Amino acid sequence: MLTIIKQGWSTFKSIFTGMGVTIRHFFGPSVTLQYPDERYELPENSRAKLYVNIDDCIGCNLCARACPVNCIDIETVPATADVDLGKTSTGNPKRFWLTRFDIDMAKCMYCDLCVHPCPTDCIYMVPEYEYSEFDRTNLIYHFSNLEPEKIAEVKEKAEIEAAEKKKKREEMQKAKAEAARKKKEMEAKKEENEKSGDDDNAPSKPESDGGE
Amino acid sequence: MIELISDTGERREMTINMGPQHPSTHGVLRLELVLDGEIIKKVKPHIGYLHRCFEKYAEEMDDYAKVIPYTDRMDYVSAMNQEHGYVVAVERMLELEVPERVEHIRVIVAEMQRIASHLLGIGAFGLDLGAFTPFLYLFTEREKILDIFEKVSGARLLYNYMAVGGLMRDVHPEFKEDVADFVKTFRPKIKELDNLLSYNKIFINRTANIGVLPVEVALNYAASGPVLRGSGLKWDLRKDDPYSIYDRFEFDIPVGSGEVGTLGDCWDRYIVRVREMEQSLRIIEQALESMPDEGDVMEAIPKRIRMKEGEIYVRTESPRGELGYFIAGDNSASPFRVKARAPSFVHLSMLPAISRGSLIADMVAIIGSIDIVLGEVDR
Amino acid sequence: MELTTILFYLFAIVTISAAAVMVFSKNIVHSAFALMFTLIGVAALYVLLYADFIAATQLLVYVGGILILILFGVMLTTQGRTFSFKTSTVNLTPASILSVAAALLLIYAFVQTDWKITDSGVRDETVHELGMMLMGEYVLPFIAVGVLLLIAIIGAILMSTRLSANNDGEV
Amino acid sequence: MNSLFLTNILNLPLLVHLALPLTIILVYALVAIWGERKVAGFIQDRLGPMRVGGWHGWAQSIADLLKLIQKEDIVPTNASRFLFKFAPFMMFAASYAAFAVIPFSSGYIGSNINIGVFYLLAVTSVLTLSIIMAAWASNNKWSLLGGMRSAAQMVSYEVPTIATVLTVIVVAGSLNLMTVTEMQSGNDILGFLPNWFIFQNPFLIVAFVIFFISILAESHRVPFDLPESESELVAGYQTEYSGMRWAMFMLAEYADMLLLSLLGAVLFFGGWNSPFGDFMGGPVWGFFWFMLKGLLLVFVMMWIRWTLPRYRVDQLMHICWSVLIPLSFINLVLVALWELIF
Repeated sequence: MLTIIKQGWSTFKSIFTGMGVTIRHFFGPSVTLQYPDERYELPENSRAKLYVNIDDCIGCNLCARACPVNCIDIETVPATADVDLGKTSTGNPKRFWLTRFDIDMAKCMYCDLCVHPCPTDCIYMVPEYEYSEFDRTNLIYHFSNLEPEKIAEVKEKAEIEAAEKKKKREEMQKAKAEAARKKKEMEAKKEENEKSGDDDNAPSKPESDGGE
Repeated sequence: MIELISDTGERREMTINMGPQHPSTHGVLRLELVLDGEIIKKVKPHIGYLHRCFEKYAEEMDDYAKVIPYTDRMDYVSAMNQEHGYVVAVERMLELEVPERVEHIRVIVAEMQRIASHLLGIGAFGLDLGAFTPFLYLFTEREKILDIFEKVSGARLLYNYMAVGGLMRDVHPEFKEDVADFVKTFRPKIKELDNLLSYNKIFINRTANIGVLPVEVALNYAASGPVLRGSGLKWDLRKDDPYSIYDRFEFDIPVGSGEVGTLGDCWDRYIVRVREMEQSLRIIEQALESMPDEGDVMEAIPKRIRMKEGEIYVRTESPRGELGYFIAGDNSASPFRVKARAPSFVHLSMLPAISRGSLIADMVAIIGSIDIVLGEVDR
Repeated sequence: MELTTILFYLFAIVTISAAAVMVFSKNIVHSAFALMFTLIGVAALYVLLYADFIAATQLLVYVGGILILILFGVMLTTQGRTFSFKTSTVNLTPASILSVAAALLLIYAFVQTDWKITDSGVRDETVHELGMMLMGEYVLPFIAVGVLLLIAIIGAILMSTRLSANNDGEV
Repeated sequence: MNSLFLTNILNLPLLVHLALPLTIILVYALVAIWGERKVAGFIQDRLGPMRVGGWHGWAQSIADLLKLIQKEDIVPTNASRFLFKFAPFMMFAASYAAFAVIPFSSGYIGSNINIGVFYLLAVTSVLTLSIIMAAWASNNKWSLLGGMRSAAQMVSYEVPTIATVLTVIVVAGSLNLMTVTEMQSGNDILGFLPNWFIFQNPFLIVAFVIFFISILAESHRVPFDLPESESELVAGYQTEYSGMRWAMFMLAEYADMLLLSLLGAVLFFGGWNSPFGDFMGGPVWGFFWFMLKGLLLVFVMMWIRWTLPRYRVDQLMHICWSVLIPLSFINLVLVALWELIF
């Protein structure tokens, strides 16, 4: 009987202590933030969204390689020799047309690993978090600022150049093969050998064959 | 008693599915319960709903550093501790010297993460027993920790803050004041929690003498962390197998004492967590004191990790227990094998042993008291 | 027609049809719930007879107590198979003979009784009278019934505790 | 005083009788659900609903109601259709029927019958049945477990409730709630305290504590909310319900809470009597005081709900059978002795 009374008393006491705590909170201030009206100020270095300063990008592909989830998709086209893409704000020369720089924020795991390897500090996280979409494909951000026509143009140009290079290389190889054959067939003739040596030097100045 | 019931063979059993979408299974755990009335005769956990191939991913990554964000996702409520374990393992394998400042920051954030994790564990435990309000009070405190972490690392949950040999970025200038402020405001909250929940008679009735885990059973199941300490064994890897700079700090290891019930019951496991938070505060205070103000946190980060052939097993004390990483290197930039020994998985395995013969309501209390995180169980 | 009469027929229909459902339903739980409607209907009829105390008692004891226990028992015995509460008809011949005999007896009694119609609105203090009668005139049988029930309760407790004590002993 | 149930019901304007308590309950339910969320919010350092309707989201419950009305009415495939659909309405009917004998003010009572309290307790026992009905008809194991718990709980806690009500009846000597209230008029105790039963007899304070614990259990409130304990049984007997039928359950539950709180107010706190004697008296003020007392008890229930964890089912039974019931019977004897002596 005594234990029951004791038990009951301690139960009531603990319940009232608890109720005392809650009633103090009842009259205390609330910690709620009325979200769309007031917003929580994210710290400067918050990692909420990836951003690429495309003007500074040199297309080195280091970020894409650092990404553990492969959410960065970069396609570059080497700039032809007749254009100068200039330099980034950090002084690195740009050598590629960035025909595609896509980041799939639906895939991104916000790990920050792509930020550190960047030689020009052009990819970084920004504290912006309200970018939800109804369609998942809208979460793929296209950072490349080239017009489609421009992309087609530079691609064509690069292709032509590449084709020419290839042709050159093939020619060169043909010439080499020819030379080798000739060398084999006519070992005595030394002038031929000298000519093939000339051909070897040709690729070092690719522009010379441009206007055919 | 269980054998008796099944021997009679007269009572019919009811098989019931608890989870994966049950309100109190802490994620996507599915329990197959065989009930006699409300008494549990058999319980069978089914796991794998949250399996994300952590170990396989780790092998596929072409860099040791790329594994770190995945370790975050194992136990997502104590990401800092998961990272800590992994980077310590890789550093030991590389025999890398880590700057003082880095070690101090690591310890501070890891202990704060421990507090945050315990806050969630305790809060959810109370929630399982029907106490909604303590849960939100504790979450308010946890939010403060997350705010500090956000300032430090830029993220609130999955930080990817620690790097092999250093940290991904330096802490913000007011870091020390922020942490000191938190420590100061948090102490009275523990007292309030004691008043509201820990020593509440109903809470004690619900948790004392429930899910008793004797220390031998705990050892046989390889339990660790608060679960083992709740059974009365003083075993803390921060003291018994020190890593990082834990050997420099003064702190106690709280153990369960059977204060209100049997040794090793749910309440003991619970109170061990509460007292551990106090000890973590002590460690944080000491670390704040001795933390050097200057120093580059990134200076020791190797440009490229090239592991020699060999293997290592490093265990650290995560909020849930012994978190071990077994790493095998094979002379390349990517790990040959990463195996994580997750405490939650181990603790879940002893669920059938300690919950037999209890009621459904006790089952909920037991799951809450062993504080599993399904991300870590399934990996 | 007076409202009271309409109500009477309404409740009579409810009572009889619920009773029919109770008897003819194959599902025990359905029968039990039909029994509930029957009992509530009967309680309403008591009210119409100015026996409000008995009506409330009917609700409290039969609906709130006994019926719940019946349902409890039914559900506990076949837990987990919520749709196996089927009944089957047995002993069809003797049962029908008996029920016809009972019906005849009831009809005979109904016809033979000299029904008196009392003035409504006179008997209002049923509780008071009831209490006086129980505590005065019928105090002995009242106490005897009380003692009997007490013995029954003690016996039930004794039986159940011995069972559980055995269970505990073997653990 | 007219005492007959029938004549009372049939002779007065029927619509008024039917509509008045219903209006009170509906308005109360809307306010109480909003209030519960606000109380929960403030206790938990939150704000609760803030958007709908402007000031502190007062229209939240109305918006919820509109939403619930539009929701699909789902009946599980293997459910017992008729019982499944019928149960929520029966539950509400039972708690609504009990309001008939509550004296809302000195000028209004649904039905002034002699066996008021007894009728109330009898009718509320049907609640249990409707819960079992819902639980069984859902064909869900969680529901069934919840239903069984609820039945056991309500049947058990009816005993201490009735026993404590009986103690008041012993003091009052009448089962009629109007008479009970009228007996508590005036401010005579110690010169200033109102003549409420709780002040009249020290043992009635004990009775009130037991009564309050019992009605917490009867109306399924924390720490006795086992039938619907969401962390164990998902939602107990309501698991399979959706839309308006679920809303009926909520309505019935809140009505039940108010009913039992009002009963407590009548039995222990003087019903519609003003605490200041004749000051602020009269039928309209009486209604105000009465609702105030009832709502205060409801607030305490909410306060307790957002403070405490819940008991386990066997502890619940233990509290009832080995603590509350013996205590309430002993208390009954003590109260009777006190009344005999003084």
